[in-house]
Amino acid sequence: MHVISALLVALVVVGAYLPAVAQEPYRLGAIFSITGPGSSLGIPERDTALMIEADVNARGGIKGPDGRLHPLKLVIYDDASDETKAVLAAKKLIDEDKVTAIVGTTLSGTSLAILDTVQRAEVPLISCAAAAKIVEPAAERRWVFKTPQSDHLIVGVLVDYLKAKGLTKVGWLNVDYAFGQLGWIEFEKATAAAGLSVVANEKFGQKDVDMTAQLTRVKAASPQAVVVWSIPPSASIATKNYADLGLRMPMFQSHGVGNKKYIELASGAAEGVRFPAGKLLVAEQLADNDAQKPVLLAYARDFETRYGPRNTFGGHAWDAVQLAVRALGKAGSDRGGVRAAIEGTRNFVGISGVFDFSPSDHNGLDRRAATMIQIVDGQWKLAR
Amino acid sequence: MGAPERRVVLSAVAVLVAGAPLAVESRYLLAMLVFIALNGLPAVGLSLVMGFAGQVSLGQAAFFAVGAYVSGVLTATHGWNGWLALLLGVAAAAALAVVVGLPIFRLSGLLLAMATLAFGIIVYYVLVNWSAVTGGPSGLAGVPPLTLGRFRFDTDARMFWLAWGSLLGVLALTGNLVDSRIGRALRAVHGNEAAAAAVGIDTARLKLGVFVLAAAITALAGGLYAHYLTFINPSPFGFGYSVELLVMVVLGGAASLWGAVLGAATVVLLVEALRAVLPLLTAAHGAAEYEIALFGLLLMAFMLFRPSGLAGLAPRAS
Amino acid sequence: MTAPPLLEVRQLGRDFGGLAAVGSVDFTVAPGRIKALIGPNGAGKTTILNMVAGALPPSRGHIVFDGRALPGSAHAVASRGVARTFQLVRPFGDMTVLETVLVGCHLRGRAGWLRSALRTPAQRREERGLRDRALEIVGAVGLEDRAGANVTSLPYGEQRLVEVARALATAPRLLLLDEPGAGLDAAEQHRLAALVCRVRASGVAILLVDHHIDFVLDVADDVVVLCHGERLAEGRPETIRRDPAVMAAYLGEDAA
Amino acid sequence: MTAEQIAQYLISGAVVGGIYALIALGFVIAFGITRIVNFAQGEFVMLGALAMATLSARGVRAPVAFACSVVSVAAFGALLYRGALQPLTRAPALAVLILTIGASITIRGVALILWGTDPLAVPAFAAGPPVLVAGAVMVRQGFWVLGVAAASFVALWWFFTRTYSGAAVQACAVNPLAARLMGIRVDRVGVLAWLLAAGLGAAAGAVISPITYATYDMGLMLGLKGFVAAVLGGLVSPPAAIAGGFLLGVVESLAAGLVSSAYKDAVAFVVLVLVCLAQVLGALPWRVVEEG
Repeated sequence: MHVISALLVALVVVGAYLPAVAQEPYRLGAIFSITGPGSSLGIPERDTALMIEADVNARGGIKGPDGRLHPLKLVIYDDASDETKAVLAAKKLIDEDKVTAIVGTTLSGTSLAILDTVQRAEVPLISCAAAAKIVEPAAERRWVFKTPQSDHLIVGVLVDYLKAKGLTKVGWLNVDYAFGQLGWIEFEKATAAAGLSVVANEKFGQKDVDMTAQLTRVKAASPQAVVVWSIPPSASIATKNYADLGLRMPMFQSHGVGNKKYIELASGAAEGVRFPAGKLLVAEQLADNDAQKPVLLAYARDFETRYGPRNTFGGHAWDAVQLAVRALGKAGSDRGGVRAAIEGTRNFVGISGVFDFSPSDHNGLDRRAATMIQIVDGQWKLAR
Repeated sequence: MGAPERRVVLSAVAVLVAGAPLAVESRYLLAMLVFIALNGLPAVGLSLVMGFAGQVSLGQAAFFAVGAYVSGVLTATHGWNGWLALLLGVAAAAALAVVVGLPIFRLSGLLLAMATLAFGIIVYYVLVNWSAVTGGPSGLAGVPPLTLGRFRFDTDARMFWLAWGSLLGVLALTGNLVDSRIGRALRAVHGNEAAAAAVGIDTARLKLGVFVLAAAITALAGGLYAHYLTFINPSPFGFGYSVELLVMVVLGGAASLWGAVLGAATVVLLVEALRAVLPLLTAAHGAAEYEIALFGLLLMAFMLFRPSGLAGLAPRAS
Repeated sequence: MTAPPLLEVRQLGRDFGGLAAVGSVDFTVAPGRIKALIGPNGAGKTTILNMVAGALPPSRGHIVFDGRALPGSAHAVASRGVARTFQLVRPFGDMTVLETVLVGCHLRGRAGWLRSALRTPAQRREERGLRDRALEIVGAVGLEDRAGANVTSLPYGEQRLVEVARALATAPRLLLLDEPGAGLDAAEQHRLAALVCRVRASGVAILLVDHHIDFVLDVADDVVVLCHGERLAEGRPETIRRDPAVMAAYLGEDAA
Repeated sequence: MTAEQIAQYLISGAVVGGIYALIALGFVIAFGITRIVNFAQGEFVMLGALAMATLSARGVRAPVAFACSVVSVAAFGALLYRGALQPLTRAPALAVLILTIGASITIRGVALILWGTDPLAVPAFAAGPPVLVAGAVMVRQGFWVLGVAAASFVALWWFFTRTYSGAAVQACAVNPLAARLMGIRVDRVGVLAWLLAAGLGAAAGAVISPITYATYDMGLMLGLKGFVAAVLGGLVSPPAAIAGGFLLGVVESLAAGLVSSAYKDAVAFVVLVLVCLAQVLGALPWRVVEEG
């Protein structure tokens, strides 16, 4: 065999068998998109997971069903927002690192790609991606859960708000990425049910530099409000074009803009924009009797002291890792037991909302999980 | 290496392939080997186009997508028999290659490369926007595994046999082709097109033939990928994958079938080796940050210092 | 002994941007005879040969081969039984002498992509047949001990012989030789002349284009002399050798 | 379909078209002289934008930051040609094409390591609200884009027609061998050509970055669009490449506005295939020059 190929094979073998650590700790796998298009979501998720691992181990680890403390060993892989790499990472976690459960992935595409692998290997997966298809139909998703609010739930909060404000003629734009397309499917259903009419429906590319053409067509349909379903940077470009074109009607965005990057890139154009999202961004303004407030404030404080401005995607990872830690506490390193423990979780107060899992609902959230937020002077405020 | 040596190597590898899944239980290593085969197939196809027809195709990923989506849609949405869908996917890619190849293959060099690039990107946009059929950007789930009676190709070991079986079959067939009258004619066309025409070889038809054959082989890999992953979406089939295939062929050495497989293995192993080794060297968990730069440097280095690629190290590659 | 002509060329002409490289030329070539086209450089000899070989579309005139017009593409002309060599040797890159001649036998084979890929028994038999035929031709041109050598590593004279062998491999009825003598020393020219005569004896019609007077005149059966794209004279080699007009055109005034 | 809408599509199309024109001009100059289609031309645009973002983040004023970005990336382009591409002048064109693909990936990879994946905001050259032009809205930065484009075209026209080295460069484009015989150092002219090509790319990147932000992977698509514009212009004549750039920008914008925005990006590639087909059928009034 040639020298180069022999060297490469050796490299892999070494790499694969490195982490032969003592069996004692509870092993939790994690797959996030630290690079590639999903990195603005994946990096805060990874940071949150590392934060929880440090806190848990600082307290001596997880008290298992055997009463003894087990350190938490978190094995994190980057899927680079790529389906093939996600599948390889999942199989490596299951077979090489022998993890009890897996947290992640960041994007819907990669989560759907590893469904078959985790279900067949019977390893519980708590996804941080939003697509409803990840946990539906429940009968075929025994081993799969997800923490982000499903699109129909988020869209429901938005449509209720639009209806309450009497904004019945609405224009719509979405990025031609999975996130945008799924938003449109739910929005079309919710507006039909609520009696709102969608007078314009436009698409734009994830890397588009200019959306004036699409926005001009939306302006021509003279809607009372415009909804843009995307993530930065395209969401910010659309927001700037919107202001440049002098469109006066109120602009609404998706929960995809739940981070400071969106506001910074829109350079002032984001003023007054409203969007549905988890309560994390407005934790301080919540009513004191809101069960989530203390949890939100604690997480926001921990995250912002170590990494920077809070972000809803980090929140999804917080819920997922905490759910896994609780389940490990109940069932130890038995994969079936951990699955049952997660599915049995009731009234778990998390960042994305209050979770009530059941065999037929592996998302466990309801409309209370999201609220309308408005950007005022570059800050997030509860929308009136 | 000449024909007899190739047949010996082929049968030796076949024995290895038969035994491997029994020796290796780790699904991760098996999955990596399956992906090597699924990348090896299009790499062999592209190696034929580059090595024999002497043309660069920057749109090979499109044929991979055609294979994957025809198989995926027919089985997941319409419940067809997997093998029939696989066959139809290969036929569809071949037909598309004829329709696209006929005008394009009268171009040469730069413009041909750019025309295949444009074709690849157009197919990508169709996958993203034709959501009624392809499921659009959020993709298509629930592609059933292939079955032979009660035997289901649903584990990594069984997929390993199917993927490597297909690769070895294609290597045997293309190996025979390379050593035959057609193979000689192809090498003649690549060597000196005017002289080839003067001995009665229809050079345009032959070059098109190689393009169509490469498309068919690539679509076969696409179909197997769909059944293996059980979920397909457009993002892995963009322009980036066409370039990755190009890197595999250049690394392996164009016009060398085994070189192409070696190139595919190197690329897949390099990514995983980077993932395993890199976190130890730097704090960054993101191995992929270094992967893009590494591939670029590899491609430049091989083009500058070793144009005949890794296989060039072997005795005169057939 | 005038056998019916195999190749008929009538009012053949070709312009390159206004300049008539070949004005209007008529000639015929009969089986088993060598027709030579001679003339100073730029007389249009190679242009005529390329037009007959289908490599260059004529501006006017007709080329009739075995009673039917020749098609416009090189490979179609070759498959009608017209083979050619090139003025400058054109090897197939890194191929051996045997492989090059084997490619010459391409038209003799029937195995297509499928049968070649499956290596069917019929295909294997055909391959053995082609290989034997190629070895036979390599022997005929006297290169049997060079069969395994890479063509580009051979001395120029032998590369010329490989070109002729490759053309003969297509079993042509008409052989077009484009300045075969160019760049050969006396011994190599003599060896080539003997080969060409043997090919003529086998009944193949030969159109020989060259500007080496002595090489042509002692091999050709009839000669057409071209000058500035027009026919200057035609006849037996002996009469042409003494024709003052030819001498003037060729060797300048004082030679007459 | 009101007049304002058409005007809006034309205006935004012209602004993006100006960017494509600058990039296309870079392609034509590099190809014209060194017969290399530079697949990494788009990466020069990205480097220009990222350099602009980094410098303006450090408080450097826009004009100074712009000049530094253009000069540094231009030097990098010349270095890339001198180091990696010139040794390969006799290699087949496809080997050189693959080498430029390798260069493009390497530059993008290194940019990812240095600048990370997040888009970087760049302040506009001149503050102030957008301006109404014939009923359509134009961002102030749009004027800068057209201004920089026009200035570059005039400067290059003056250089090629009014200076000795400009004539030398043109001579190399027409017939490198003859130029060499006249004592013109053809290889030095090649380096100059790539300096200009990289500079033009960087200028496009720097001036568009306030509109599109700067990210490590913005170069590919912009580079491909620039190439399509250059091919529209026949890959040889600079004025035709500029026209090709504006034409492509407007066609894209109109297609997105009038037909469907979903296929906005695909338009450029359909145009490229059509140009290639026309080339095959000989229907092109001008031949797209093949490699040397």
